[in-house]
Amino acid sequence: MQYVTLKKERFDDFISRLAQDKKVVAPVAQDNNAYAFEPVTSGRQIAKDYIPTILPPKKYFMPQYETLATFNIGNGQQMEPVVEYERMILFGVRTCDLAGIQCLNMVFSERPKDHNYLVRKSKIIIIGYECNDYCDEYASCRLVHNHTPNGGYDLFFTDLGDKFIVHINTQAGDEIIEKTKLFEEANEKDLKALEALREKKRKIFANEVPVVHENIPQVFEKSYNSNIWEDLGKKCLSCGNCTNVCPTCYCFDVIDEPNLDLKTGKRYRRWDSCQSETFAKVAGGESFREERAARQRHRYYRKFKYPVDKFARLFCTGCGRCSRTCMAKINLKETVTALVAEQGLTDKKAGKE
Amino acid sequence: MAKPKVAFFDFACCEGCQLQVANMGEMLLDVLGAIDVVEFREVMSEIGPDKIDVAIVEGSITDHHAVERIKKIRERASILIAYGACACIGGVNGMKNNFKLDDIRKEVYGKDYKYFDSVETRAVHQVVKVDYKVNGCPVYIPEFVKVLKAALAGLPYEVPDYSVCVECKLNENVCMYDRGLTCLGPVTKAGCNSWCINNNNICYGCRGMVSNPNENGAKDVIAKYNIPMDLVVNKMNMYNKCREIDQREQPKKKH
Amino acid sequence: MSNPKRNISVNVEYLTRVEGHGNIVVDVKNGVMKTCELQIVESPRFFEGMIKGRSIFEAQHITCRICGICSCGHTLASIQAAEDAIGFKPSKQTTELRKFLLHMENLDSHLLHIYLLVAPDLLGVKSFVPLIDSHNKVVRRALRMKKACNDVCDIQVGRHVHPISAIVGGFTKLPREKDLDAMLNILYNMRPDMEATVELAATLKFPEFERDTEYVALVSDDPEYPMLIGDVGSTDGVRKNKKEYKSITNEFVVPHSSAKHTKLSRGSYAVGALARFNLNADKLHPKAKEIAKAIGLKPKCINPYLNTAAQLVECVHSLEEAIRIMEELKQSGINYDEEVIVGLNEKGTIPVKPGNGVGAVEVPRGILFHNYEVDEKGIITKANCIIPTNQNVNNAEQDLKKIVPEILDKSDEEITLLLEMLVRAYDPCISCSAHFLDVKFVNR
Amino acid sequence: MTLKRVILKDSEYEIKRARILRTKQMTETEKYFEIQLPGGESLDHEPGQFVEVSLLGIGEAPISISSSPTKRGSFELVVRDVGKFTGQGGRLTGALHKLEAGDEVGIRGPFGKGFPVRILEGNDLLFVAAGLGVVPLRSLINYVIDNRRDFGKVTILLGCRTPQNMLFADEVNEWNKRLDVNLNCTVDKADPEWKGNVGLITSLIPGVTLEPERTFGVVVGPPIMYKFVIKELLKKQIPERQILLSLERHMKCGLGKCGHCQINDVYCCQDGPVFSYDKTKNFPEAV
Ligand SMILES: Cc1cc2nc3c(=O)[nH]c(=O)nc-3n(C[C@H](O)[C@H](O)[C@H](O)COP(=O)(O)OP(=O)(O)OC[C@H]3O[C@@H](n4cnc5c(N)ncnc54)[C@H](O)[C@@H]3O)c2cc1C
Ligand code: SF4
Ligand code: SF4
Ligand code: SF4
Repeated sequence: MQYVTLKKERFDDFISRLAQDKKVVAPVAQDNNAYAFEPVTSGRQIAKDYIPTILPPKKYFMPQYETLATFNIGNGQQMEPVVEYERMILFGVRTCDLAGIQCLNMVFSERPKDHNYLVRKSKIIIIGYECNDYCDEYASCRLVHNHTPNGGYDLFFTDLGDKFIVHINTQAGDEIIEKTKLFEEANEKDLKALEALREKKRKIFANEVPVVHENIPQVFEKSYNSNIWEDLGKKCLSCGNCTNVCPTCYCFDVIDEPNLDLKTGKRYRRWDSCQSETFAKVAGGESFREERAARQRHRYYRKFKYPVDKFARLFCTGCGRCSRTCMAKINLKETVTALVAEQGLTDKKAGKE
Repeated sequence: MAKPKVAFFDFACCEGCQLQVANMGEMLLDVLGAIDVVEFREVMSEIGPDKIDVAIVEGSITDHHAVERIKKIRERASILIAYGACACIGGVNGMKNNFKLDDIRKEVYGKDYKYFDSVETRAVHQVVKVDYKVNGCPVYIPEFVKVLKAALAGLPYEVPDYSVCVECKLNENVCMYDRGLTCLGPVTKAGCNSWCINNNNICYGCRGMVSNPNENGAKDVIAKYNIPMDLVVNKMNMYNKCREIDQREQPKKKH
Repeated sequence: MSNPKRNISVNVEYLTRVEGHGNIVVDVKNGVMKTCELQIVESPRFFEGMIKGRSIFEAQHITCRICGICSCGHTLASIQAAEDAIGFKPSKQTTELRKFLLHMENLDSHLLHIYLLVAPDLLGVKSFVPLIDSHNKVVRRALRMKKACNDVCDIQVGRHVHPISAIVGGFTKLPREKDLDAMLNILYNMRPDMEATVELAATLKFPEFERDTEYVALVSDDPEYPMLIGDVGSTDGVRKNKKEYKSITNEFVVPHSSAKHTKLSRGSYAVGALARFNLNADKLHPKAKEIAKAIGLKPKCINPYLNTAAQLVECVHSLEEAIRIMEELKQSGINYDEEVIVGLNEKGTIPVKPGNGVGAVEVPRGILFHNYEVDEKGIITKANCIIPTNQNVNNAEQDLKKIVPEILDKSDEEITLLLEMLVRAYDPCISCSAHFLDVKFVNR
Repeated sequence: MTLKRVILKDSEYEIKRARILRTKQMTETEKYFEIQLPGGESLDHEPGQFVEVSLLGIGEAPISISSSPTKRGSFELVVRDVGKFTGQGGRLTGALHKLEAGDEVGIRGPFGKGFPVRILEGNDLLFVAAGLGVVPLRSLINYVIDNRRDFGKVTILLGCRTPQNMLFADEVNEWNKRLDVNLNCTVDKADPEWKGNVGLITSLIPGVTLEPERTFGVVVGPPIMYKFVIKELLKKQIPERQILLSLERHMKCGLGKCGHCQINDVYCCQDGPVFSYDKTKNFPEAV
């Protein structure tokens, strides 16, 4: 365990030094209390208090549009698989989003491996950032145990008031510390302060849905035919916002785009959404999730049930984005609360120490 | 291989979509390298041959003469591309269908109204068969190029059947609903890269509605945000009024 | 005249290289002109009817769809009428940005007209397509300049065809620092191309023909070449407030065609670049004045073919003025608090009241009027739009009537071409002409 | 600081340039292709697996391998032109139909879990195929015929819309002639020359005599058919575990990532397309 500290007044300097030789992206304020990861060159551009960004950092790990291969059919079916990447430092990743990246890592390193993802990931340095308090009422990170860091970063920043305490997790992280020369060793007091902060967080964060964490899979095992899905189906507009903003949604479509010469071109993938009607439609015209209700259920099951069976991990990070973005006000916390109640598994004390 | 003969035709419209072609800049020369433009009244004096490979048709069908003319064009062309909202979905011309024909003629032309021929506004596919559509008011040039390539390669092109919200989210716009405004993005076909919302306006639905919009859900949403329904209906009808003709006539048609 | 007893019949159906559909019908029997008409066959689109019952905040979105070529102009005329009706005063910043937009559109439209529509005539080809091979550099320059205007509009209002962010009250999106730089950069880079354009245009020969007529354009007392704000003035000495637009246009129906014509002090009047030049030449940017002098254009010029030359002068003016406005805005800094929220005024940020408003804006083809009557909810109860091409048709027809007897000695092809060129010189935008239709056509 | 694009050596998206050796228009909407990998390399597939067929600039689609692995040096596909068949779409399949011998296609794969031939050995087999279902099933049927000794009783039930729609009619005739194969066909709509059955494929099942505990029912066909055929097989007491299905789903990557082919928690492209009914009955989205 290695900790260093950075005085707040040096923060600006820190970011500009990083930006000197690498692209740095960090949350930048948009209007209406919305934030987005954007390239920055100084610390001043970075939002101070930010709720999860509109799109999660997955946009750097698996871009919305990503070239998989270029081709030239002038002389037969000739293709060249490619990977597009960018070296960058991702600053200010919240714990929920760190978990999201970890989920994607699992999916894409499972065989057959997705080398496009793995190459891109290897070029990105991740600097995490702790939430000292809830971002807003949509978050459910305590429920899924993501309110505190569980790895997945090179460096991790925690705000201690007048300074940051920084956990160095990797060699790459250490190199940044060495190179920027702005950090000091953390002392006993700093570590105590960090401990006190975490203690305080234990009081602030409590299961946002009154259910014991371990019981979540059980809730979903029994809820497949619940009427709650019908209710969601009536509301849902199938706009796809919930899947696009989700840090662990990774479905995609593969499309060929020839150039005007109709000989050369590229094959690329773009984010797709299980909420779209055509997503599961086959050539004969059948769609296997024709009802909006079935599509919404599928989305929830892909967060709370299927990945648990496959990866032993919940794929909801508790970031709250899907609820925040839904114009029909489909709310994840409310849905899960209702499912839990339906199964009689409500436990008001769950997650409250 | 001879370059395909392409002709542009226009019906009731603002011709802005044709202008979009000129707005391509030097990329236009690449496009012109792939096709042979044989007729384009707005910028050319030439009249094309009897048989053409691709007809690009702009505008909606709003009078008897136009009905005849579009039928002739269809006969001349192997491939017909409906170009722009007016041609694809009736567009703003469809608003005319909100009124009784005689009333609106009187409103604009007074006592002489009888001289002014007019029929219910129709999208091109509501009169003749359409092979490709380039939606939008105006068309989005990258999509036009895509459709042109598909037409030249003889491949089908499907207008995205997912909502504008998808692209809007990818652009990380702050959602208009978060600002308390109605936006037709959720029920409108994507493909414009959420053009209007990127510029802080709302989506007006110029690309036509997705094939199966959740209309009741949309109404609920609007009610939630306390937005007067008549304003929203007006907005829906701004481009999409001719959709009623599809709904009316679809059961009759085979396909 | 060598052949005074000639019969000619010119029937140019589908006048090409103009926006919209028009026909020229000329019938001369034994040297006597029987018919000489400019017919507009655009099918009526009923815009004024369609926007009845709609919110004043939607009007500009709909009426800009009257014409894709001058859709920024329609947007601004519509906004002006709407703001006039509800008594809203735009801020100085908004006004400057609107002027900037008008300049960009003026530039864009004139360039399109000069390069793609007029130049082929003067170079003796049927369209710009053959020029791609014979004058590749010129075509590339034209497309590059057109694209540059377009790119600036993209940055400022989202797009040139049907601008997105210009609405009643101001703009939904104001250019950021980097946007200002980007726009200025594009404009600076346009200067060399503009010089080349002027050089090229100076070599073009326009037909010689004159007819004295009345020219109408915005006028003002300040030193600025009026495009957005002013009274309506004429070379015959008329000056009226825009609210009196009906007594300026005096729309009337003529027996031989039901297309509504306009007149002011005499039989017809003209609007457009040449009209603006004739009334306000002394207010042009010095660089534009220089060009006018170099090509020998002086007010009052009464050769309608030279409307194209006046457009060229205006191109220089608009480019330089656009640069000036942008530089000033960059210097003073943009006040982002002025960004307005859209929606059908759902947030009620702009108070409405009943009223009657007029917008009068100089668009590329001349003065454009929008007039709305709105009720207490801001809903339009009556609308009227009078488009420049409307106002020019009568004048163009008078020109045709004068020129035909003067050119009877020429071949049919030459006559047809000269007549087409004459109409094209007005840069008619017939799709705008909400008030026109060839009646004979209907009864056929 | 900008996006770098480099060649990716171990990409799963790389295609092999394969050559079409032979084509045959089988029906108006189905075309047969015999395909060879570069240098005659073996595809090395299991019956029931599929390949991703590419035409660059047009797209990629999963197509079942119709030939048995016992056929060496080349493999066979049958492609239905979706555009012609349904009146919409058919980007890739339409383009494939335009190809002839000598043309190239891109191939990835084989993918998926095919029929568990090892487990089938020693058992009786009841094949049920409707429509295009005979295409993937043929890979197994021919495998079984080529290794006939290793299997018990073999019964084949085939169904199609009209006699003209019958795929591999010659081959079906050959199967029919064999003493060690029982074959029965039915059509939805007969013509005067048709001597076989008329009606749904389900109507053939009651007439089959079988020993359920040692019979595997192998079913492939259009989605709507499964429910009814399975019911009949269950009536015959065939254990759920011994009913095998091959499911078709929208599919893009073939790598278990893109999500399109997901049926509840399984990926059809990696965990399937062949499943046993005791598994799929727990997937409400399966049939
Ligand atoms: C495991 C498997 C094996 C198959 N085997 C065969 C075969 O042997 N022969 C054969 O002719 N067809 C087979 N198919 C179906 C074939 O993949 C589709 O017909 C093909 O993808 C349609 O592509 P397209 O470009 O022609 O149509 P498109 O123009 O892409 O689309 C037409 C319609 O097909 C749907 N669709 C798109 N992709 C797929 C897909 N991968 N699978 C199903 N529907 C899709 C679309 O939603 C659309 O509704 C198989 C499919 C699977 C999953
Ligand atoms: S399901 Fe919703 S709350 Fe959970 S990770 Fe995805 S977007 Fe966040
Ligand atoms: S602003 Fe409109 S298009 Fe964008 S996400 Fe919201 S509803 Fe959808
Ligand atoms: S955002 Fe909506 S109105 Fe704007 S271009 Fe796209 S579809 Fe049309």
